[in-house]
Amino acid sequence: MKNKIFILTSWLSFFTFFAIFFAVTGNIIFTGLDNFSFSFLFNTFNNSGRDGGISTIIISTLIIVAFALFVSVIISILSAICIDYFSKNIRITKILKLSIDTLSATPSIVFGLIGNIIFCEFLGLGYSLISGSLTLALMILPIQTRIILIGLNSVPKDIRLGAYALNLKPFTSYFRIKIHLIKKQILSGTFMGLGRSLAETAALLFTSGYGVKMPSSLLDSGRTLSIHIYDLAMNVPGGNENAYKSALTLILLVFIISLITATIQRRFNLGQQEFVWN
Amino acid sequence: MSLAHNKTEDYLFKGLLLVGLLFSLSIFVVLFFLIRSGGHFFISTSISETLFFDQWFPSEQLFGLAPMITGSLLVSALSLALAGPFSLILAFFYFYICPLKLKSALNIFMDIFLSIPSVVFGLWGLVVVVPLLAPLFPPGQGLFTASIILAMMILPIGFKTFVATLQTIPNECLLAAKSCNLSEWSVFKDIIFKSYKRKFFVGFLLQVTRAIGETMAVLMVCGNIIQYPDSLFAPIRTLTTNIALEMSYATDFHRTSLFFCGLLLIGFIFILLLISRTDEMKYEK
Amino acid sequence: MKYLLILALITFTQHSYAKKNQVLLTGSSTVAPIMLDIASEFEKLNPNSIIEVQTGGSTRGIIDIKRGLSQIGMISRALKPNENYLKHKTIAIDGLGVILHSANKVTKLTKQQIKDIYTREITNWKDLGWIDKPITVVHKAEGRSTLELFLSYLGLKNSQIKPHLIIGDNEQGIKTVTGNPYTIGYVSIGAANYNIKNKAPLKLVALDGVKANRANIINKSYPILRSLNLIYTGNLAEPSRKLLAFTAGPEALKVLERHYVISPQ
Amino acid sequence: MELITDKHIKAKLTQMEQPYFISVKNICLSYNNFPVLENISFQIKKNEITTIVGPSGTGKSSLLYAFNRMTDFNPNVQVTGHIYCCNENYLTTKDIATVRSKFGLVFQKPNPFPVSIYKNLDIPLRENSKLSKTARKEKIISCLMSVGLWEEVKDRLNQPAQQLSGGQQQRLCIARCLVLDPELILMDEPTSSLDPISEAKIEELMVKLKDKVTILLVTHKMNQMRKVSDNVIVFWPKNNKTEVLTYGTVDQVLYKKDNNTFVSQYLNS
Repeated sequence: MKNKIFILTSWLSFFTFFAIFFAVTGNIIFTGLDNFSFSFLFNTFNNSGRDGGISTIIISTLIIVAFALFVSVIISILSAICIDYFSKNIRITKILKLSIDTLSATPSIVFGLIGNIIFCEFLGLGYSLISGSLTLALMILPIQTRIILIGLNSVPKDIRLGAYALNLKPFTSYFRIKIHLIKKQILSGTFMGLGRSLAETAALLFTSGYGVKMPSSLLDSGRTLSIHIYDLAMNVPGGNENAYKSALTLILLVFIISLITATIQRRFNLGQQEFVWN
Repeated sequence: MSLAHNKTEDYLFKGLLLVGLLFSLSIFVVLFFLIRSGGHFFISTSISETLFFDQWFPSEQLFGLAPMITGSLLVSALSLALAGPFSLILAFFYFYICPLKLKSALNIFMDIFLSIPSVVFGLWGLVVVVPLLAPLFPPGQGLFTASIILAMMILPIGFKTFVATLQTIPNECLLAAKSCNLSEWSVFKDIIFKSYKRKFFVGFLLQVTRAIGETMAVLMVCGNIIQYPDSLFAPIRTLTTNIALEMSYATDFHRTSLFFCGLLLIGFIFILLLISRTDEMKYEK
Repeated sequence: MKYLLILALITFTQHSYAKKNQVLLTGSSTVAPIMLDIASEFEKLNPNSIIEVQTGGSTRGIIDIKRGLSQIGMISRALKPNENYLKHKTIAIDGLGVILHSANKVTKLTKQQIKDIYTREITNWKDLGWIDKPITVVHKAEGRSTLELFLSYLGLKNSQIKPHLIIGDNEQGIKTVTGNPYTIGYVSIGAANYNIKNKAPLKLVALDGVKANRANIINKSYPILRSLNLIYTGNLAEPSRKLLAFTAGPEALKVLERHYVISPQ
Repeated sequence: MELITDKHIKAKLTQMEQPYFISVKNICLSYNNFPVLENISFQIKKNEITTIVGPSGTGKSSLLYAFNRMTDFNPNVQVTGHIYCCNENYLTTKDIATVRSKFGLVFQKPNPFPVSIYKNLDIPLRENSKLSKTARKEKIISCLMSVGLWEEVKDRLNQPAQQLSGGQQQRLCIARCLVLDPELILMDEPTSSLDPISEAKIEELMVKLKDKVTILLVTHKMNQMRKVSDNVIVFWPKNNKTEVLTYGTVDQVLYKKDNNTFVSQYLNS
């Protein structure tokens, strides 16, 4: 009998999630779709965003997010390996894990301040795509490290012992053996990083700035989709309509990317296996 | 393998390890810069005066943070209470009960939910939820609305981490459970929850820290009043919304006090981690 | 370590940072959208100049000018006495309007009534001639120029005001008021007029009998006015001076029109 | 369309082959419609150890999983046919609970639950039977004794099962099946991942359990088959489909005259 209630509640949670999901995205899709023309995606920005297009903004978003992911994937793998490598020494792991967790918990507004100070002023990059993406990389680094660490810890004991038995150098044991085992975690970590960076507003406001022109280099200021939505919704009177349209484009963007990753997962069967009995 | 090849790999690994180490300690770089800009706030005002004082009027040199600290704590605690168990059950449903076709759909929708900007959540809250709640519980914006919106935002993070933890369960163990004809409830309660309790802690931890750190969405629906909330629906202000609201207009001393808020937030989370760290360490020994 | 990092970053960014004809403006988020449009008009006329506009608030505008990070600063208030070493040029004038929900029957408020509402002497709409419902007072966050203007108009200190809700930017205020019919708030008249034109359930209230429309702002009879200023230090490079002159030009007037603010002439 | 309905077959079966406990009739198993087994039929006697031998890839384990209805979770496996036990076709009945409690399954790799030793047995018992706490405790102790684990674990019952050795873990899994008092235990190469000493213990345990429960074993180890089993079923691939070459008691099959060379070589290896 308890089992029936449990199954019922889990199905219930499934449907409530979809209810919430369609409440929020439905609102965006519904208001965003009326007289949504594809020219909106391609022509450029004018009249402070009220009736122009968002082509330059989409491009600077993709540049910032791609660069941030690129940087953070490499560094998160390295720091996950570093934590795993020192797992024998309890004290070091404790400090490292503590610092990673605190970094992952730092609020995005504080990252905005810090990014502004470190990248814009201290390193002299000013309001630019690169300082925005580096701040983003710093933000999504801990989440990815954490998930890759879960992967590394779940490497079966016998593979770990096998590597020691063969007296493999740490480089080979990590970069030639274990890395293949954690491909799934790397992918899901990257995807969470992607999701988080596309959704980020507070941090980028103070670092990648407000620029609307087509960025000619990484040192130009560029505005991401979420900042554009923030500015239109909160700052520009009458910007509501375009804010919803940009939110709709953002959701379409993410939908396409998640479809691509789903197919990648299925093709390289990185996805978690079902209970295949043999 | 030639010896030379071996040597370069060692140095390469040491170098990469150093990079990994540096970046996992990057929190200290963040702290250094925060203290550099927010540090001397301490020298001029005593700690007790700021932490336990409830008047915040920077133009009149009053910097009481106590109501905001309670605001931050209450919002994140309430949103965790709402989203934590919900995402755990949803993750288990996705992992064990959900038919195959629905699984990829749920995953894709969760990814989309994860990447909706917090502004959109705030906007949706402000335009849809607040007018609904306003007649029932004036003024509509407050602790409760902020917790609902926050709970929705931290749901996918919990879901993803719990699924990642569940995926580390060896496949044979679940096959064995099925072959002994265990019901889903006993699999969840006896096998997964009992033995993986510590591991789920990471998911809850990520959720609550994200809730503490959220700014934009909370800014729009929490009413931003500096007070101890007297009811579940009273407006409150959290530390992060305080920074966001006043950062762009803060002059020098006010600005350092906002940096101090940032420091306080990190200190908060540090203590939270220390408490959780002690029992996680016990588990690992 | 620092130089190593910059070297690594610069290698694949061929763009040199300090361009000669680049003008950087930073400052108030209310002035930024207007300057963005004026900048794009300016760039259409002289293509080889590049104008960068960043927000961050009036204070950031002043800090960047002092530190020489930006060429021109944007502030949405008059200069304070201790800032008189900076030169300023008023590009627009914008009033501050008290807004109510359109369903609200109250049409005009005296200064004393607003003062009592904001200090919670009056707490119910029936005292102002409407139905018996509690008033929800919407107030702005500390440090905003609209807040300072409003306080100076009412002659109150911020600690005396007891609001129900505090908001950041104008649009958030407008959405809060349109969301709850029993609220009262204040935003810039330009923002309010734009939303009213787009059929938002909003209305502007006459202050002491003076209606909040263009005529009263032009003849300065409207009680709460504020000037949107561009501030700069003495020595200005050639493109910045051209941009400053351009802000008074005909194209700039059309932009001000679109933003529902009034040009200073 | 099946002309002979289930009822006919069942009636014919019951009066003819009473001693046969389980009769398997023309099982067809295909792995995402690539046929592996083609109408396999054989009988299993009660309280005896029947072993299925044959080269790998002939679908022995797949059949074993089909018994315990584990194939339901794998959409790309299709199983048709009849497995008759006490006049009920266990392959298609809706009541999976009785099928699973009647047919216990022991996997190749020991897989105890990641909980304490006592809990490993207590959880399935509490789930499938209405016994009280004390009754369950007695049953668990009796099962642990019957698998010969009781002396070794009686003072550390609450410690996690992972700390047991490979052999002990496998015996715990067998005890876990026994606790539901099944009628048939399916063993899929139970000793392939164990050291020789625990393998011998497991084989000895199988013989001991014969009087309580029937065992269907799949193995590659021929000496294990000779030592333990009563009758043998040989699966042999014929033009990429598997068919039952011979089945009968061990001595019948081993010393049959007309075995072709490969089969006898394989059996006597």
